[in-house]
Parts: sequence; C-alpha cells; structure tokens
Amino acid sequence: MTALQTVCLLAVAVAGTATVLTRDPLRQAVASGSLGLALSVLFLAFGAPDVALSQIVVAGVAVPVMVLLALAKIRTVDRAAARDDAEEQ
Amino acid sequence: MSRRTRLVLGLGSLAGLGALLVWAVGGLPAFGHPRGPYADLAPRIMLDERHVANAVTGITFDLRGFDTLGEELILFVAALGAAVLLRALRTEGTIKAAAAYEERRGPGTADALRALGAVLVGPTLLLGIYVVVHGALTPGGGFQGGVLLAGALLLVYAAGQVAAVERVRPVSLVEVADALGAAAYTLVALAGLVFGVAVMDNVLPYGTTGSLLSGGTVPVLSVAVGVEVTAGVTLILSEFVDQMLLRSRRED
Amino acid sequence: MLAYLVAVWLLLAGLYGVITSRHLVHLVLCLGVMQASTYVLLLAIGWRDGGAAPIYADIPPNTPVVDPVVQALTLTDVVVEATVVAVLLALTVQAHKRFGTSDPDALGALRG
Amino acid sequence: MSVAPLAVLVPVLAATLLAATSPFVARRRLAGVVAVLAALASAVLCAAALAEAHGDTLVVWFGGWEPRAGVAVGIDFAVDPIGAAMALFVAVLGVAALVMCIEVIQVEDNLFDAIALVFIAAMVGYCLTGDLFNLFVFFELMSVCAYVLVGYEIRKRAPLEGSLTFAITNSIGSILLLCGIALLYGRTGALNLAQMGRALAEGPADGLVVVSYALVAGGLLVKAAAVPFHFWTADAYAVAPTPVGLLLGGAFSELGLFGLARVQWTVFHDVLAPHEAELRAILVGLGVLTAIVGAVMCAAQHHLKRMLAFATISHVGLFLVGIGLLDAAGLAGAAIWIVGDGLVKAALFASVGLLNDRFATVEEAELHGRGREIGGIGVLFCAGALAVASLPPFGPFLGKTLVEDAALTAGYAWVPAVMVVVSALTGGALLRVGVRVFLGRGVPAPEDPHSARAEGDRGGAGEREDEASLATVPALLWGPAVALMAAALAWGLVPGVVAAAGRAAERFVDVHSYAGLVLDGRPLPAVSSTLHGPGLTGWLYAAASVAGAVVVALAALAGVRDRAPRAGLRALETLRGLHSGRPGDYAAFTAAGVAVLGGLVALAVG
Repeated sequence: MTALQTVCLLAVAVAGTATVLTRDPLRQAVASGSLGLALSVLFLAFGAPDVALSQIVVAGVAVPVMVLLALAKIRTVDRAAARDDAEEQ
Repeated sequence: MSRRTRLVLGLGSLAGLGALLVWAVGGLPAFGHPRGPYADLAPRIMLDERHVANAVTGITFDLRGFDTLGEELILFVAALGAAVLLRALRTEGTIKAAAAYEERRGPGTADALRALGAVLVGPTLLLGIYVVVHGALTPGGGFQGGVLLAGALLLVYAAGQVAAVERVRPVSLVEVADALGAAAYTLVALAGLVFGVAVMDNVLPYGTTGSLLSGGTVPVLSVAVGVEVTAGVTLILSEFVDQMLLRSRRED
Repeated sequence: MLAYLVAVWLLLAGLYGVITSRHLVHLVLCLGVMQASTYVLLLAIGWRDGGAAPIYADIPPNTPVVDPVVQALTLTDVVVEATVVAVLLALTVQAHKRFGTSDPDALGALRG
Repeated sequence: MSVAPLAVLVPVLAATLLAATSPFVARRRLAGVVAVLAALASAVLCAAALAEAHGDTLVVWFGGWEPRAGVAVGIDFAVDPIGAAMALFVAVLGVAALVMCIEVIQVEDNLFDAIALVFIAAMVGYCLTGDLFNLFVFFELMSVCAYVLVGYEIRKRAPLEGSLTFAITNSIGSILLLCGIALLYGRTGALNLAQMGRALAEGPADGLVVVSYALVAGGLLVKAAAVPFHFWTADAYAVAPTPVGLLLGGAFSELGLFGLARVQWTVFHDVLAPHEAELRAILVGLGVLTAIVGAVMCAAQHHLKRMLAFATISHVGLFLVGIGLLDAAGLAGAAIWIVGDGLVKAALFASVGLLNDRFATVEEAELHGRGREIGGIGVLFCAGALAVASLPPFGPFLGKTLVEDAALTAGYAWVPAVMVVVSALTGGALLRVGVRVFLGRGVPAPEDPHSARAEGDRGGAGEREDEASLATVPALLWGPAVALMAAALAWGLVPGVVAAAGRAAERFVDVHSYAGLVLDGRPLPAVSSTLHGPGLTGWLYAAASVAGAVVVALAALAGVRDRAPRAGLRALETLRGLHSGRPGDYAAFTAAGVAVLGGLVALAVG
C-alpha cells in the first residue's frame, strides 16, 4: 500500500463519516462533495483513472447540482408555505 | 416502532453485520495481489485481439459490452422517470414564472455569471467531445464525456440564459436524443447478429492500436453512450432546474 | 487490509445514516456513502502492488497492471448510483411539495 | 446462434422507439398496441428459446467471447428449461399487463409503455443470464423501472410514498448484493456463475463464503420479500397502477427467489455441500416464517390491493420452502407453483383493477355488495380465491402437492400442515372479500383505521376519470383477467408438465454438468426424473386447504373478529404496527435480517 493510498483512505473514511453525521442538508451536501473528491483521488491512487474521471463528473457535477436544486426547491416551498401562513393570520 | 427501539435494533444489527464483514474481508487475498485469471486475461485480449489500448474501455464496450447496454438502459429509464416524476408538478405558468424569476434577479450578478458561463461553455464542450471519442485510447469514454457535455449545457443555464437554453435544449429534442442513444447501442448489438456470429459481436475492422478508430465497434458504442448520457443527464438536470424556476405555490 | 476496513466502515456508517435519518435528502446522500463502500471494496480487490493503470498507451505491453475488470464494474456502479440519486431526489421533491415535509418518518399513509 | 438475446433486445428497441417518437405522437393508444406487440414478440422469442433448448441448456456468448481454456472472459446467456420457462412466464404476464395499460393508463405520452417494456426486457434478461454481475445489472434495471412505474400516479400521496420506501429499501438490497459479488470476485477472480462455483469449491467454506452468501441471499430476498425484508412490498404493490401491480405480484417477487435458486446451486452448492442439512433448515424456517406472517397480515387487511400484496408475500414464503428443500423435487414443485400462482394472482389483480376502474375504490367496506352488477367477475374472483387455496385442478394445486411430497421425503413432515393453514388463511381471506363484494352477504367489513389516512388523499378518483361507460365492462380489462384465469386452469391440466418440470429441475441442480457445458463445452448427459403427479396425500391436503379456506371465509363473514380474544387482537395490532411505512424502520429490519442470516449460516458451517 502506498502512502498516498493510506492518506486517501483515511480521508475517505473521515469524509464519509462526516457526510452521515452532518444533519443540516446544505452542509451535508458539502461533506458529500468532499467525499466524492477524496474518492476520486483515491481511485487515481488505485490506478483507476477512468473511474476517477467518472467519479469526479458524477460527484463533482451531477449529484451536487441535483442535491442543491432539490434543496433550493424544498426551501422555496417552505418559504411560500410560511408566507401563506402569515397571510392567513 | 419508536425511534429508540429502532436505534437499538439498528445499532445491534450493525454491530453484528460489522463483525461478519470484518470476518469476510479477512478471507480476501492479501491487499495488492488480485486473484486471476480474469484480471490477467482481459487486458491481454483487448490489446492483442481488439487493438484497444485502454483495457477498461475495452472491457466496458466489448468483453462486457452487454452489461453496459443494461447500464445505459438504467440511465435511460431514470432520465425518463425523473422527467415523468417531476413534470407532474409543472403547471401552465412555467414559462411565465421562469421569466419572472429572471426579472427578480439582480442584473449585475447575472451579467457576471453570463460572462463566466459563456467563457466556460466552449472549453467544456470541447473537453467533453474529446473525452467521448478518445475512450479507447485514454481514460474516459462515452459516460464521462457525456456528463461533461451535459455540464456544458448546464453552464448555459447557470449563466441565466434561459432563453438561449430554450433554443439549445428544446426538451423534446433531448428526449429524442436520449432514446436514440439507447437505440443506437441496441442496434450495434444487433448488428453483431446480422453481420457477425453473435449478438454484441465486434463487426468493424479493429484498426491500429493507438489510432482514433481502433477497437472496431468500441468507439462507435462509446459515442452512442456519449449521446445517451449527454441527453439523459441534461434531461434530468434541466428538469430539476425547471423545478427551481417554477414559482412555488402550494397546490391543493 | 486498511482499504477493506474502510469499505466496511463506509457501509456501516451509511446504513446507520439511513436508519436514523430525519431528512430525505440526507437519507439519499447516506445511500451514496453506502454505495461508495462498494467502489472502495471493488477497486481495493483489484489493486496490484506496483501495478500501472491498465492503459497501454505509454507503458510497455508486458507491464503488470491493476485489474481492469473491477474498474469496469465500478464504472457501472457509479452510473447506477447517479441514477438512483436522481430518481430518489425527484421523489423527494415531489414528496415535500405534496406533504410539506422531508422527514422520512412522516411517511406511512398506507400502513399496517 | 440462439434467439434468446433477441427476447431482450426486441422489447428494448421498441421501447427506445416509443420514447423517441413520444414528443410527436399525441395518441397513445397506438403506442399501447406497439408495446403489446413488442411484448408478444418477446414472449414468442422466449418460447422459441425454450423450444430450441429442448430440455437441454443452451449457452450463448455475447460478442462470441467463448471461454479461454476454461476461463470465461465474456458474458453468457445460459438458457436452461427453468430459466427459459420463467422468462416466457414473465413475458406472457407482460403482454396481459400491457393490454390492460391501453385501457387503464390515461396519459398523453408514450413513456409509460416505454418504461414498462424495458421492465419486461430486464426481467427476461435476468432469467436467462449466466453471469453474476450481469444478473446484478438486470436486477438493478428492473428495480429502477419498477420505482418509476410504481410512482407513476404521482398526483396521489400513497404511490409517492410507496415508491420512496420501495426505492430506498431495494437500493440497500442491491448494495448488499453488490458487496457480496465483490467478495466473491475477490476470492474467485470470476464473474461467470459456473466458474465462480468451480473456483469457490477449491477453497474452504470460511468467513468470506458465509458472509458473501448472506449478502447475496439477503439482497435477493429483499426483492423476493421474505420476512424480515418484506416490509416495503405491501406499501409499493398496493399503490402501483393495476397492470404494474399485476407484474410485481405475479413475477417480480418470485424472480428474487429464482435468482436465489440460481446462485444457490451454481455458485454455492459445492462449497456448502457438507452443510446442506443445516442450510435447508434455515431456508425452510425462513420460508415458513414468511408464509405465516404474510397470511396473517393478508387476513387482517381490508384494502384489496394490499391484501393481494400480503398474499404474494405469504406465497413467496411457501415457494421459498420448496426451493429451500434443496432438491430437484422441491424445486420442480416450486417452479410449477410459481407459474400457477402467478397466473392466478395476476387474474386477481386484474379483477381488482376492474373494481377500481368502475367504483374508484379498493376498500372492502366501500365495495360491499356493489359488485353484484358484475357477477361474472365475481365468479372469476372467487374461483381465484379458491385456486389460491390450491383447489384442484388449477395450477397451484399441482405445484403445492409436489412441494408437499418433497417436504415429506426430506423429513419435514410438519411442513405440509403449515402449508395447509397458510393456503387456507390467504384463500379464505380472499374468498371472504369475494362474497362481501360480489354477493353483499355477511357482516360488512369494519372501517380500517390503518387505511383511513390514505383515504382522505385519494379524493375518490379512480385510475380512470371518465365515467362514461359504466354500462359495460371494458373488454381490455376483463379479457386479460379471464385469459389469465383460464391459463391458470390449463397449467394444471397440461399433460406431462410434471415430468417436464422434474427433468428441468434435475438439469438445474446438476451444477457439474452445467459448469462443464458452459466452461468446457462438454455435452450434457441425459437426465431423467421419477417425479409423478399428485398422490392420495396431495388430494387430501388440497381438500383440507379448500375446506379450511371456506371455514375461514365463513367465520370472517359471521363476524368472528368481534369475538376474538383481546390478546390475539393486541398481538395482531403489534404485528401491523411494525409495518409502519417508515424507511428507517425498514432499513433497520433489513440490517437485522442480514446479520441474523449471516449468523445462522455461520453457525451452520461451524
């Protein structure tokens, strides 16, 4: 096992744990992004540039965009609901 | 089940599962010494018999190309599915709401974003296309390039050029491209049956190792996947973007 | 061995997150952590000490390389994760829009 | 060269075609017809593959990648009679479901049909493949299709929730399965089923083997809906559009078991052979537990689709007993039973769909007596209920007797008694519904507090919104129901089906010949089977089940629930309370299930 692999593995373990333990969705999205980044460096260290590339496009582009958009949608709905409630009173 | 009971059951099971898994990985070969013979045979076969330099792409699109057909179909269905599931929310005021959203945003940031988007779109597109077509030679291939291309289309979005996107990305065109990408893969698989001896047979000349068209059907399938993935991911992401642009109001 | 243990850890941590989650988006990302465990496991199994990446573009043809088969499997796995995340998030957005909550424990219209 | 791959590729191609034309074609009735034709083509191709195999196993290598010196380098379809028959069964159910879709699914685009076709293709491919990772890919493909199809009626609350719990629990299942596959690959360096089994047998039955077995079996049992992995099933099946429910209840769960049987023999048979007796006890125990929980829950329901979902779970338990006996006779019985029961269950789903289409509800209490105007469907429904309780000569009877005989031979003399009780409970519960809905007799069903919450959201809207044609029952709905029921009857009467299934099962369990054929191209030896049709005991057990079903139905109609002991009702409430609809609970149970399964197998191996 190379030193780079060891470092990356520890980083992946930490980022994974952080992703699970972060309960605020927005911060969790950041933790999840760093997990994706750590994973792609780990994959390079494992001699898998193809997988690293797809991991970075998925974890760096597709998933964060979807998560952030979903969260944005959820927040606007919540805000609209709060506004409606305020109007009712 | 109360949350407390669930936590106890969950932690107990996870402890048991963890013990089992640690026991199991102890039975794997020592780290750094993978078990053959598949691992040794596959890259040799791809290089010698198919002239494909990148063994991973070779396995993905030739040796285990049938798996990749299934994988593309998963993406195909997920894209259609996300569209179907999200569109149920769409109301008639979509476009108007999107325009209103545009107006509300400050002109300054939008301009800066637009400029940034415009600068980045070109390079991202080029990079995506490069990655798709060079799959047999260098890391990458249809999937990775496809997501990059979808990202380029998304940059247009990020730049706030909604009107431009409506021209670049008419939803129906994306849907059609998604379906055609999947169809093209299936047809190449069938071509093996028509022109060769078996489904998925590699019916094209293999070319010289290292050249762009080496590997017979490998680059063709890679491009088919590239089209499918670009369209599929664009479809998914744009449906999510549309969701955000929709003026949210409580229905019912 | 560390690599295998990290894979086990990710699986358990992700599953713990799913079991205890209070937000559907959080739950989906925890599923992602579980999925990451399979990537690490597969690629760790395929690693060869001193092996090169399995691309014969700039290495001599008889260099020992790492296992390319697990890499092809992992590629499929990555796509699967992305699609499942897409479908689940689409459902989450809908669920929140319909019921006004993202708490998985609020589900259960039809039960018993 | 075999036609088998075409059975997958033809519906896939049709699906992409439908999706590509979707933005331009407004009328979707034409798309429905195209989809039916594509599914029909797939069924014909499956039948052709079955005929082509002619009782043997047929191996097709994709890309022509034949094994190199006994090492598989490509992906193969290994078309054996049982696999091909399952594929054919799935495709036939697919045709029936798509015919109903033309009438039931009122959407403007073709995407529903496209996804349904990919769903069918994935299930067919899953039955035919000879490669473990390819099996996983098809497993995942059919799951993703099913999530979308279940959630299709997104405007209502329950389908959305059902789809969510379905997707979450099944994703956990497929991650567990993939971990198991990775461990097996690490040990054997192979993905081909035959080669994995051969390589695994060279090593010890150690922790890796035990845990990968638990992970693979656990992942597949999530799909099969065995206790305690079953919770998502009722939530999803009860809310799916009827044609989808028909496919899910008739074939989807059973495919989980089929996959387990496939892996059990090809991969794990040799390495675990010394511990077969213990393994048998585990699987039979799991099956019996599933069967009982499913039957009790089925009898407790008043939501018709949810009831059918629990009937499915309960019968999956019985099939698991048949497969878990780990011999050819039990497997043959389970195979015949799965097909027979699947046809009956599909016909029942179709009948319920008809009720829903007409009355916009599937609540037993609301439907009380309203079915009188469509008495023909009532006859069909009650016949189906009795067929579930193994009324001769329907298909399920034949399969059940074979499993009973196999259980007696294996020394599980108490198993047939349990099977009688379970069939009587599920069949009786369904019969009770038939009498209440179509005759209006008996104490009306109580309002069920559990389904009341779903009620408010449904807003009285059925799957169809126009109420123009209440005078007639749409032929596209009753046609498939009648045809499926007729097929279930015919299945029990086909001459020679027992002998053929016996030979097919012998083929399935003869893993050494299978590996020799797949890896070395050695021709298969001839097989024979001594399996014969139902004997006296079989008829007696069937009589007991049917009589039991009638008694259960009569007791329920007389209002026995009100006189039931309080402790029993409280226990029932506790059991129902566990089905909470919360994904977190379900995930905890899934983890517990895999841990317990692994622990038990570890104890068995010693």
